[in-house]
Amino acid sequence: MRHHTIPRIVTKLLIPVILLFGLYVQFHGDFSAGGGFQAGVIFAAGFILYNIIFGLDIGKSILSVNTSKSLMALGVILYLMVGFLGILLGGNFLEYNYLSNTPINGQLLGIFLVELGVGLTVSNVMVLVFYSFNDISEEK
Amino acid sequence: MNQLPVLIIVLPLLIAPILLLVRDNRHVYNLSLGVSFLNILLILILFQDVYQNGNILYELGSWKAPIGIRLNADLLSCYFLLLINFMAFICLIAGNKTIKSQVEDDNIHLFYIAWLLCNVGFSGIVLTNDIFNLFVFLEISSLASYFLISQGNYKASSLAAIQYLFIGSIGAVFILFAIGILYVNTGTLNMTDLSNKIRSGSISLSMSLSIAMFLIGVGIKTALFPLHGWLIRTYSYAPSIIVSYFSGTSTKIGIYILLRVFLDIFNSINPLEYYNLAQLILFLSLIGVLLSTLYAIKQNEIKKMLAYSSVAQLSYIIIAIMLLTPDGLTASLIHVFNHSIIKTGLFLVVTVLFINNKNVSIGDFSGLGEKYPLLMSAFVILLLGLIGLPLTSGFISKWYLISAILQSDYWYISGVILITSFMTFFYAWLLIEKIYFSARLNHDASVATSYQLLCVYFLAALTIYLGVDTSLTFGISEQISNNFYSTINQ
Amino acid sequence: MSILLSHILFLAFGIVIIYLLRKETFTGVVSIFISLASLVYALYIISIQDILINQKTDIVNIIPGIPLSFSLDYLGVIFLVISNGLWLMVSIFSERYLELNKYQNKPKFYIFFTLSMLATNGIIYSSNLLTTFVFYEILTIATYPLVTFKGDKKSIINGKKYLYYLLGTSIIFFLPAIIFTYILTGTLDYKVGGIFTSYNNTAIYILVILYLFGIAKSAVMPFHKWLPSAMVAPTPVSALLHAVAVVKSGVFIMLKVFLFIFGVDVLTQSGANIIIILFASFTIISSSFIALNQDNIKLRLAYSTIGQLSYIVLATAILAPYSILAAVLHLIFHALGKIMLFLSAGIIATQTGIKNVSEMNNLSSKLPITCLLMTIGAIIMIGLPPTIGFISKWYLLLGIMESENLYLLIVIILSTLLNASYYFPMIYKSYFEKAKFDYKSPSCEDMPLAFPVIIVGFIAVILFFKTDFIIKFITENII
Amino acid sequence: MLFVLNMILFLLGLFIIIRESNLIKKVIGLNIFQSSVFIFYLIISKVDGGVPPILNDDQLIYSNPLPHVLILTAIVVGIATTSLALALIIKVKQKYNSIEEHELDKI
Repeated sequence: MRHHTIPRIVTKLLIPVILLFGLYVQFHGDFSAGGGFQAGVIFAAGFILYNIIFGLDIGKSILSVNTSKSLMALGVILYLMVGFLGILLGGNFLEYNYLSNTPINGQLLGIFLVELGVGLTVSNVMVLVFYSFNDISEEK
Repeated sequence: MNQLPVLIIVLPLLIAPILLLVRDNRHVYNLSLGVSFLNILLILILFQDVYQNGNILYELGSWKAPIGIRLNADLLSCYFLLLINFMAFICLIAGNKTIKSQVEDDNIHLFYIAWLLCNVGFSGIVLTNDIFNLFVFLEISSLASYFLISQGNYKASSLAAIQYLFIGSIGAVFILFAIGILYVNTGTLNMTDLSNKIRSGSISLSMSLSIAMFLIGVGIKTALFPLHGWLIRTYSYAPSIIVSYFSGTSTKIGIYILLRVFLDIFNSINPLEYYNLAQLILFLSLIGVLLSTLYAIKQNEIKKMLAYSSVAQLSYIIIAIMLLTPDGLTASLIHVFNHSIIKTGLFLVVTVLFINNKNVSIGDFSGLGEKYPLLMSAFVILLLGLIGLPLTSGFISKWYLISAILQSDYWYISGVILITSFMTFFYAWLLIEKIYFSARLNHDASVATSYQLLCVYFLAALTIYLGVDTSLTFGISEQISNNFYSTINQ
Repeated sequence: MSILLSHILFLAFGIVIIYLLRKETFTGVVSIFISLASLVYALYIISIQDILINQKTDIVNIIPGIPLSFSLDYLGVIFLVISNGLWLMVSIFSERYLELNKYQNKPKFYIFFTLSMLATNGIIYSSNLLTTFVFYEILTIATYPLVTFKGDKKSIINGKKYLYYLLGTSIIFFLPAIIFTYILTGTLDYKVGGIFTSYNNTAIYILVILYLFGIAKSAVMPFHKWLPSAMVAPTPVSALLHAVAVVKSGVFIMLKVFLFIFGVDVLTQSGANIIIILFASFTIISSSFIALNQDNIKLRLAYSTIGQLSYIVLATAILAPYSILAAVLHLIFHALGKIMLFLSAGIIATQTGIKNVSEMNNLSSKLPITCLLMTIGAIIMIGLPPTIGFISKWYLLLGIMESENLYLLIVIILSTLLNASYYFPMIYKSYFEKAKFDYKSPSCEDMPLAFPVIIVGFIAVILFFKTDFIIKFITENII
Repeated sequence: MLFVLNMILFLLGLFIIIRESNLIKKVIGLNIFQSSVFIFYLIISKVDGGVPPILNDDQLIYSNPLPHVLILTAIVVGIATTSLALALIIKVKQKYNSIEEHELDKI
């Protein structure tokens, strides 16, 4: 795809928008429709698009398989850590009220962190699925 | 608030992604072993607590019950929880070497992750008080188990895994559908709430649809007679350590869901009695016992033989439940525990001895009695337990099973039970005979590590211990079944 | 710790010792010492029996409410002496026997032999049915390696048959019978007069049939086939286990079940003893007919054993005081007689290689002492005076008279005739028929081998003149 | 009516899983089967005249959000199942060079 000018240009233009939209969905999840799940997929879509157009080599140099796996794991760990934080601060598992000075702030912070974890994991899972299917086709 | 119930689920769940970061095979193993051990400790404390003070409820994120997800650790949960995690721990100790040799190096950390997730799923099913959550945990464990099964070094492993995936997913979707119908009818997903809201009296059409779907879903999970095909395939082709693990846990989880749904959630309408469902299932299980015992005798491959034997033993458990008496339930719970230990032990011996052999036939046991006197005597003890000879735990199960049957309305089926339990002896004896009375073959049964041996000895010792001191199995089972039936009779 | 438990533990300890030694040479001697010590134990227990009777020792609660528990009763006292006494004799015999026949793997033999005796003693001491069942099964399993001791194909096939019969009946009939009893009565303890307080006849009938078939060690037809199959074992095994320990355990349990579980009253009032009488009579007659056609000495003896065991069962089932006396007496006397016969057969086979009755011509010139002992044994079995066999048969006849089941006289007389007709050829041939071929040496009696048999024979002869104290003991304590 | 259509979809999916021999087609059947249940949840959550459950002051009738949430989870599970199934099918294909079940059973 590297020699097709139009897709390259369009992609270059689109990717920031896609990523920005991903971030928007991510951070607005607690006010409107959206959340880590959707944001993760959108974010990953942007990255995958980049890979399709500019080649996997560059893509993997940005986000290698191992880094991606680690980030995926970190997302889950972040999620669970927030949960444990609730226990450590004297509440139940995943109880956000104690995370900040007021319960409402706590809820906001908690949901933000949890959704961040979800987003991180989902986007990396998507990327990994993309990578591994690519591996299979390369084997052939 | 007591944090134990959630920790039991979440700790392995936390370790699983950490394993992905660690990746080094030795550390991965140590971590999973450590968390398993920690889990057992936690469960023992929880068990103690529940035994003395009754149920422990735990609200996730402090959202109150019908809306939030609640965990409920009652005696039944703790009983199964202990069983499952104990089996996982034992199999982990014994499995290290076999996993190393059977699973590809790059996949080992994934294998342990899947193992932990599978265990998380099992623990979650047992602990949760939210029926949708139960479905989610069921799927977590199932997905992990499909992966685990596919890691066998047989050619047919992936095939067995995908076939199990299809049948397992069908079961799960049936359960999902049933949950949906329940939700429409009651507007709640909390189990306690559900059982309060399901009024006694006649059963509406939609409710009976839900019951039927639950039955199919649970039937697949427990390998209820006509739905048992997957069990044979998966047990034959999965990595042998996984078979040891699943034989003690996976199907028992099915039993747990059966109990939870039909005796707890539906207890006020008692669908098993209402539609004569119990009789139907009883009848099916009887056929199942007969046929699978016959098949087990015919098998030459030991994994298949033990798999058929598992189907038969599961049928005993289901028969005992379907008697719908407290004694029957007690008998079934006792047998759940005893059978898990015995079967896991038997599969462990096969695992430990034949790491490299793909198809272990009965003939491969020829003359091993001389070569491994201690290991084989443990094996024979486990086999005797399977037959149900006195002083083994199998005898206790059999005693209570027959006693329950004789006291129920179905006393006439005791003949079938007795004859099949004698037929168990046929195939068990085939093995014993080979072990002690055949010339040794020139095969390379592998040398087991001392940890593996220790596990087998421990399970064999436990078989004897539970056959002599029944306070753990009988005492708790009886209490659980009394709790169930006292709420039903109210 | 209770003395009964310590006896059992001592035997277990003995097994461990033999296992640890595992030397072909030592084990025999060790085993003799163990059996001797066991006999001393038994005698000591008997000497203090008045303290021990009906004193229960609970060991573990196998099933809540039913412990594994030991106690001693008068019936047990008798069986205890016989089994441990004869065990000593047989272990002396078997040491020599195994040596002469060049058997390998002696430690295995002695380990399982001792384990069998442990189980037998366990059966004797058990104070409830569950304990009995536990040791019953241990006995079955422990004797299996002995039956298949030769390790050839024939013994494995026969061993399998042995196991299938004994385990099968115990699982399919005996176990449910015990559970059913427990459900009906709420206890399994042996109690003089029975444990059934209220009952209905159907249940009793079912239970009687279940017990009759379930305790297949007593070899009541149709579940008798295991006994002939067990004859592939080395002779000492056949002698002690399959003429004394195992089969007598079966009969002993049967006696205990009928007397202490059902109780005489329940059985007579429900009329369930008719079933037992029918099966036992049938067994007595048909086993004698089968024995007539057996040429193999050990098989002939085996079928004779089946018949004789049913005598005891029959005598018990008649339920008259005299017949119960006869049953207990026959338990003792048959053990003595049969062990002599079996051991003689063992000597004959070892010294001359003869295994069939048809080859026994003029054997007395070669093995005079053995033939004499065999003759005594045979006469005991037939029940002619002046031997102890006559005494038990006499009381059996008295019992039948007492119970007015006169048709049973026919059974007894017919079977006595049959007994005579299959034992006399053995005696006649060995003394009076001319040999078809010459033996190389005139006499080849091996004294160490014959020694224990001689002692048994001596006791059997003495006992005929001294039966009073046994009869007194039985009438005072058991009936 | 909707329920009937839904049931038809359900049975269709089940039929495909059982009847088809091609593993990929089976996966498709499984997806249809699962989707029918997802749709069932959506049908039952529909409230007449309701709007999406995002709170604002002037709309008081809104659809039941809970089934949507549940089904979101179920969909994720479904995706996981499907992808695992596909991955396994690739492995099967590598080993047997076929994905027709009736052929696989013979091997």
